[in-house]
Amino acid sequence: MNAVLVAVLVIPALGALASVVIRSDRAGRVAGTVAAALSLVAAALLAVDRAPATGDRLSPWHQVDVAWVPAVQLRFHVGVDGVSYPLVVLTALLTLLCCLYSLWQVPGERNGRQLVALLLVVEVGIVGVFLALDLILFFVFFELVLLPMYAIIAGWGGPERRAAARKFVLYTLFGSVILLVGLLVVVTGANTADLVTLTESSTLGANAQRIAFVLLAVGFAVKSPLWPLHTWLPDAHTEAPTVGSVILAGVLLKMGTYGLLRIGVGVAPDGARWASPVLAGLAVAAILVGGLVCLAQTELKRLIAYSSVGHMGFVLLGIATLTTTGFQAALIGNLAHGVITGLLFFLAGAIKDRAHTGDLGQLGGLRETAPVLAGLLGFAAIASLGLPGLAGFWGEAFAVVAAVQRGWPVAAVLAALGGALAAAYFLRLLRRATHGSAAPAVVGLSPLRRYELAAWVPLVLLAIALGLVPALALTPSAHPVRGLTAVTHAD
Amino acid sequence: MRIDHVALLPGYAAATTAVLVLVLDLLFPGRRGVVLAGAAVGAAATAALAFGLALSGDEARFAFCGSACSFTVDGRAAALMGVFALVTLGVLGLSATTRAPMGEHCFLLACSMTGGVVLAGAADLITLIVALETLTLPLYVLVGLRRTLVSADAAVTFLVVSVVATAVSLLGAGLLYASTGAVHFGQMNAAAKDPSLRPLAVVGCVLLLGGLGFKVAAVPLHAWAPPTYDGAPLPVAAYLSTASKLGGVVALVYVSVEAVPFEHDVAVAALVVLALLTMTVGNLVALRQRRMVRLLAWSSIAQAGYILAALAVPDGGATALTYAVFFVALELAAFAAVVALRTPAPVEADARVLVPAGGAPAVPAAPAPQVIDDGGTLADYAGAARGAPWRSAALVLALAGLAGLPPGIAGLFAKVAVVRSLVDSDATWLAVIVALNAVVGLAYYVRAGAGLFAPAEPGTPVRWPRPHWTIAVTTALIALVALVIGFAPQIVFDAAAAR
Amino acid sequence: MNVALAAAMPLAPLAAALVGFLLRSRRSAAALAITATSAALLAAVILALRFDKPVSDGYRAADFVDLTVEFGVRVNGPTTLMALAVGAVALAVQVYSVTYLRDDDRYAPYAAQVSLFTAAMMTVVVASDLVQLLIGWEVMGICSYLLIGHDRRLPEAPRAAVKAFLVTRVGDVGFLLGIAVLGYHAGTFRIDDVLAHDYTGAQLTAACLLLLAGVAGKSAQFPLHTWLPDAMAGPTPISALIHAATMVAAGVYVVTQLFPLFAQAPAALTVLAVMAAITMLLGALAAMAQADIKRVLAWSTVSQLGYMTGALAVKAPGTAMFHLLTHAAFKALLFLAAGAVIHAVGSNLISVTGGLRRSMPATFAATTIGLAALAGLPPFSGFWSKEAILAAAMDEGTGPGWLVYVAGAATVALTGWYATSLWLQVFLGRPRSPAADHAHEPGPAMRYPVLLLAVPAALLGFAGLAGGFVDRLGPGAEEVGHLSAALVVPLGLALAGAAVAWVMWRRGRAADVPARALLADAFHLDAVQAAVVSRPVSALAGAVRRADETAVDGAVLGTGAAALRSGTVLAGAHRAALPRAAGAALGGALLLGLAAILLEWVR
Amino acid sequence: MHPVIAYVIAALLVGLGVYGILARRNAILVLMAVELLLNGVNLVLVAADTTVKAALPATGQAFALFVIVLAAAEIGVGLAIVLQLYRMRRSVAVDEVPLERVP
Repeated sequence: MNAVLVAVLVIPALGALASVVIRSDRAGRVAGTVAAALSLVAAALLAVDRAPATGDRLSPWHQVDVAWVPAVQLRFHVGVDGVSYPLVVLTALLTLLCCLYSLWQVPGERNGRQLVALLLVVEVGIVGVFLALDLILFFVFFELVLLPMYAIIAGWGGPERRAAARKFVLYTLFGSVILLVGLLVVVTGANTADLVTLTESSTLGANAQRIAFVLLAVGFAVKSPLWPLHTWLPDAHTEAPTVGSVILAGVLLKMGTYGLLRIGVGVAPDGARWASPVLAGLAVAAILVGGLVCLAQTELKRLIAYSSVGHMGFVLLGIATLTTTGFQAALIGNLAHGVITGLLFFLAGAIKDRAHTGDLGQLGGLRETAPVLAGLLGFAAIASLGLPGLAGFWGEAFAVVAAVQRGWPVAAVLAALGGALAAAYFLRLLRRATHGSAAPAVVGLSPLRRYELAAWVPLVLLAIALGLVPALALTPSAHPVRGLTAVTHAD
Repeated sequence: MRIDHVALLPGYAAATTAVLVLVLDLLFPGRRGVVLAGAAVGAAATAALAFGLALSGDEARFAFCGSACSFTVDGRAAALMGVFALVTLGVLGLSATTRAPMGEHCFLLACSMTGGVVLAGAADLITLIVALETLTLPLYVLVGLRRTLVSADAAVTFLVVSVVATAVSLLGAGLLYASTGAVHFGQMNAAAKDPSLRPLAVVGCVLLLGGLGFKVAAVPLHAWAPPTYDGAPLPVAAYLSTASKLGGVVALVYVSVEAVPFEHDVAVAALVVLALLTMTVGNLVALRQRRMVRLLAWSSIAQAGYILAALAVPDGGATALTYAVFFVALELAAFAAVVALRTPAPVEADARVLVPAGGAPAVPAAPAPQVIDDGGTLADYAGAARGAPWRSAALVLALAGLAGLPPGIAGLFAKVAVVRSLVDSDATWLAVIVALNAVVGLAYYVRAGAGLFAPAEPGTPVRWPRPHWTIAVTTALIALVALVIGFAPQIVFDAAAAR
Repeated sequence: MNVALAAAMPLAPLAAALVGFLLRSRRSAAALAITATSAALLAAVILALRFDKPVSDGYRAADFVDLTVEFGVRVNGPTTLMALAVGAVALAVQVYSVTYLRDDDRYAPYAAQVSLFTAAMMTVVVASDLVQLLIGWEVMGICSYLLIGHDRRLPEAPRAAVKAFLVTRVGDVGFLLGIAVLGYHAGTFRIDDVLAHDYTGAQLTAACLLLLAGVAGKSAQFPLHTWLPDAMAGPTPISALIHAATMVAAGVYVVTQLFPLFAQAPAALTVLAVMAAITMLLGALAAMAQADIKRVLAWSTVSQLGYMTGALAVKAPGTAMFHLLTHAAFKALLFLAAGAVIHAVGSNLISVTGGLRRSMPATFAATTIGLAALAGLPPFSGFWSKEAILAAAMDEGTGPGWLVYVAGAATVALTGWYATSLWLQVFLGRPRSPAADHAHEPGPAMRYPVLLLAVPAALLGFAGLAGGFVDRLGPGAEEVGHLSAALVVPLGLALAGAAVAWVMWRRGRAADVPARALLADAFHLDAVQAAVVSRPVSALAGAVRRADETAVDGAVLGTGAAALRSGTVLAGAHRAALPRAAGAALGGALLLGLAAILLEWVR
Repeated sequence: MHPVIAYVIAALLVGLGVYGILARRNAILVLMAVELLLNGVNLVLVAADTTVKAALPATGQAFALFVIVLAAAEIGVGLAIVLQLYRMRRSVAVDEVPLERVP
């Protein structure tokens, strides 16, 4: 199985190489898409014949551990467990869908195979982040994503793409250099970079843990993003091409929350416990600010972007509670947000491509001219506002429950009100965009194409499946999560 | 007087190369190719000898030993000699189309290489400074070889600032000797007893470091670098920003770590100040640069800042050298790509397709390209990504590496190493500043990189003229090296730590 | 077996809904919807017949390590009755809608949404876990949102839909928090375990009050009742199904299911009593002044829901259940009949009707029964349940009890008034418009459901005499079926109200009640809500957006700009001649030396 | 002769050199000033041999010899380059040499 573990990383890389080397644009795209499909298969295969849980805290199902650069204590140590597995699969899935989508549609008819190649490189980076069990390796993958994503936005984005891409890359680099310092504080303090060792027994002093956690938290907060470090997100989303937005919101943000849970909490538990109230406060602020801004927002993609800020707020609140309920809620919230917001951005892209405007004032009456599109948009919005029975519910509701559990009633109430806000702005969005009589911008829209549905349907099904069978995501992560809280409550 | 000639072999080879070039130039007047080939062979031989030395046995070799030795070749020194030779080889490879007379060009490069090789083995102040001057002197001429105003200006600027700096460092060396009575690194340490002379030693130490700071273009001794790089022929600029800078780093490491550890706290203070000034000023000014070479120049100033920061922590020498080697590889790759993009092959005004204002490319017979061998402005690179994808890829790789991001993983590891050594010695605040400077740095690296992908303005060729084959090959090799040491950085780490 | 039946009740319509969203042809959509709903009803009937003892079963659906959520079924007496009512009304509505939406190209999704709603309501009915219940609870809300917004001809429909969902959602915030409190302390969300767990008084009071917020939202209790009248923008059958018979009753039903908790939280019950009293009076008063048939019925629903919550407030959940059932029957009947009338005259306004007695005899008969039941006249069903509630309130006797009793009695009079007035204006006298002249009975698919519903509306009250039925209602049903002398008071009041209405109608002044504008606008509570909640929130939203764009993002952009500016300045310093370079080098080095000396001396 | 004298003279030479470098506009004179500075250094080195207990006798003098050689080489090359500058500019005023290049 360890071969598969490596394959998950290697296949997309090879695919990217192929799609660049191949001369013909068409063939290049196809090659890339095939690679994406293969890597999805490989990722799915990771679940079979798991190693029995050895350590009580972090025990990977499979792992590969090879020395790479002893001088900086970097080992090529990758492994998968219940926390990372769903995210890996989600990443592979979204990449495949985006590649499929790019087979037929590339913004501005620019070079398509390069776009596919970049998507695959991004996949390598993100999957690597989820698989890495070595802090330095984690950082290497974390950085790997940066420039390709910049290129995707700057190369295939909207009119303001250059500025947006610039802001994205500089802001997130700021986050990751702070993260680097934090990681190295841990590594030099504990004299090992191995995540398993660090999680099993954290030899860091309390003070070092606090410094480390603050640095790590800032680094991850930029990526997540956590208010008030979020302002790169709306611009990036508004300008990014559809597939870029999907990957960005779908999985790229998850690197932040995953890292905070896996490394921040796992390696510096005392620091986490010390800082958790502040984190929770910011998370609640993010929920409320995101909701309120959305309520006053008039641009479709910007609105969805800010809604991501709110949703990530719920995830971070879950993490901040340091309870198993909170962690589980955060994990499933991650997945749900990836699926639903990915779908939302697909739909928003389809609408903007057709109506040539994302301004809610000019959209309207969509359900008269494009009932299916409107229906899907309605579904996605309803799922995103956390309707019980759909994926979004579990993460948000149980983040609130976890807050009650932790004894933060105020945070719980505010977060729950934030949930109501989500309903308010999404219904406002639907009312503006779909109800009423057809606005001129949405008259005579080209009908949905088959590849679009092919890209969307899996996400719809996933949103329903996660909603009705949350165990899909919660059961595998139950054991490692118990381990993490064992760390945070070891005193 | 013990002399181990094996230790001196690389030096001999380098010097012989210089002589060989002279002879070849004499025997085959006007045969640029032959001379170039001869020089390349010589440099390659030097490199081979140096690395052979590095791999042969662990114990160091000594030469010119009385009570102490003036020339020491341990693994690290040998590796550094090899690096000097390799860099020279690369620059030679890029010089195929230079407009300077080839004989002089190669001869001077060989001389400079000799200086570098000797510097790597220097074990006392005299050898160190003499070697450093041998490394620098030929460069004045190299910069000025072209008969143009800019290069004359550049040469004078370089010369004046350089001699001033040399004078300062010599003053420092003199004061050090006057206070310690020793010039051998080992002995200065032991001899530093007399407390009454301590202030003198301190000043000497600081002045010496300051003078050496000139070589790495540390602020405030940096102002010569941008005009000099920009005025010099591209290969020479490449050499200045790699070999010459590496020489400075080596000298700084030897002095601050080997020679005057007894003044280390003072050295640290001086180096921290220099580092902060250098990285910040370099990055901020680089933000405003429009010309490619000037941008690279300022960026290399900023990079020097990181190196100085690494030097500022105890036993940061190895880290500094590691970073310097990674930097040299990436910087050389960047310059190679620029050379490959900017200097067209001598003739072949081949069917150059022009980008029409709109519609499909037409094929008019464009005028032969006027010979250009400077970096030009960033705008001149618009359309390179489509016109010369591979060369652009090399440049992007190098820039990414200099910014410390994948795919230039070498740069990433360099940054990690520096930040790590800073954090390790509880200079976390300095680490944070370095990190933030890296963010500023990315801003202009990204701008330079994005310039390649900007649409070419109508009227320029769609397919860029192909470079001279040696330049193409050299660029490919250098880029390959820059990529490979990214995946096997341990080699460099080991070499820098080997004693 | 019972478990399977109970599970089938939500699952059948759910499947129908999921498939139905993909269907296009109205014929297949109708067939699917009706089949599924009938299956659910059949299951409910069999379950009601087979039911012997409460059962509960489920599987672990979500594992939050120290908290788990299970999906399952939980069957007891009230469950079976509620399921019956839901199934019956849902089926009636599905059948009725086939004709009512004859010329609507979006019938297929409509039918699917109704099926989904049925599934959700059934989930609430049989849920064995609070979270599972919450799922059904909110899915109902979204369905009502979709269905209210269904009609594209009404400009106010989307607004009403959003309002309905948002108001209930605000209530659900409390509901969620209440569930969180209960589940966290009990360590599980299983209803049986939650009921078994013993909480401290504070925990209970907090939890119950929070739950009440959700109940108030769903069951349109003051102050969260404002959405219900607007919800009449939806198609009439929807009004019948959701906004009269079932969804609005869900709140009451949930409280009956969790009553053991409320019983130990007197504070919550007092609040409930006050809420109930205000609600029933408010609803009745508003109903008196409406000019629109459906709005009259809507406000009457609000008022009747007040009775149910009142019954809960006086610790008589069984009685509340009883009224819930009778009300479901006669209110569904009334709405469907009203739909027939509207269908016939093509308008909701009372003023264009009149004298429909002859042209629509069946509808007339049905409506008569329904209104009589609503007004609480014997022997119709409403009479029995309402009497039981008032009796229970009187027995309770304490402050809340009397409050409920007085308010209830007053409401009886008002109800008598507006029920009679509506009946007279619509069906008696002479037609007041050409449309009313040419009115005629609707098709069978719309007529039979009405007539079938008329049966329980008329006779369900006598079920209260059957012991088995009363036991099914669950605890707190002592008063059901026992008539005492006290009943003369409400009866008299009802008749008095009716008489006044008749007199006014004879004088031709049926419409002008005192302070008509105030009542018609329900004491301007909508405006209050807008002023207190909506406008401040949107103002805040605007402010936050500006702040986020200027302050937070401004800081970021400012940093970048500052870096550039300093770069410009520094670059300017280098725009000079060679000597500056040399001088800088020399000066810099020497300054360093001086600094070093000073450093030495200070040491 | 007391070594202090030598040191004082050396200091004066260095000071003169520094002044010249900072004040002179003519490239040749700047180079001369550097020469002065270097000679000051030489004086320091030679004098040091008499004052400090050297680990290796007469190291300072050897060093001085090297410095002289270096100075000679620098001057040689320097003059050539200044000549080149003169060819291009018809002037050897260093403050006409810009650091910033107007593209």
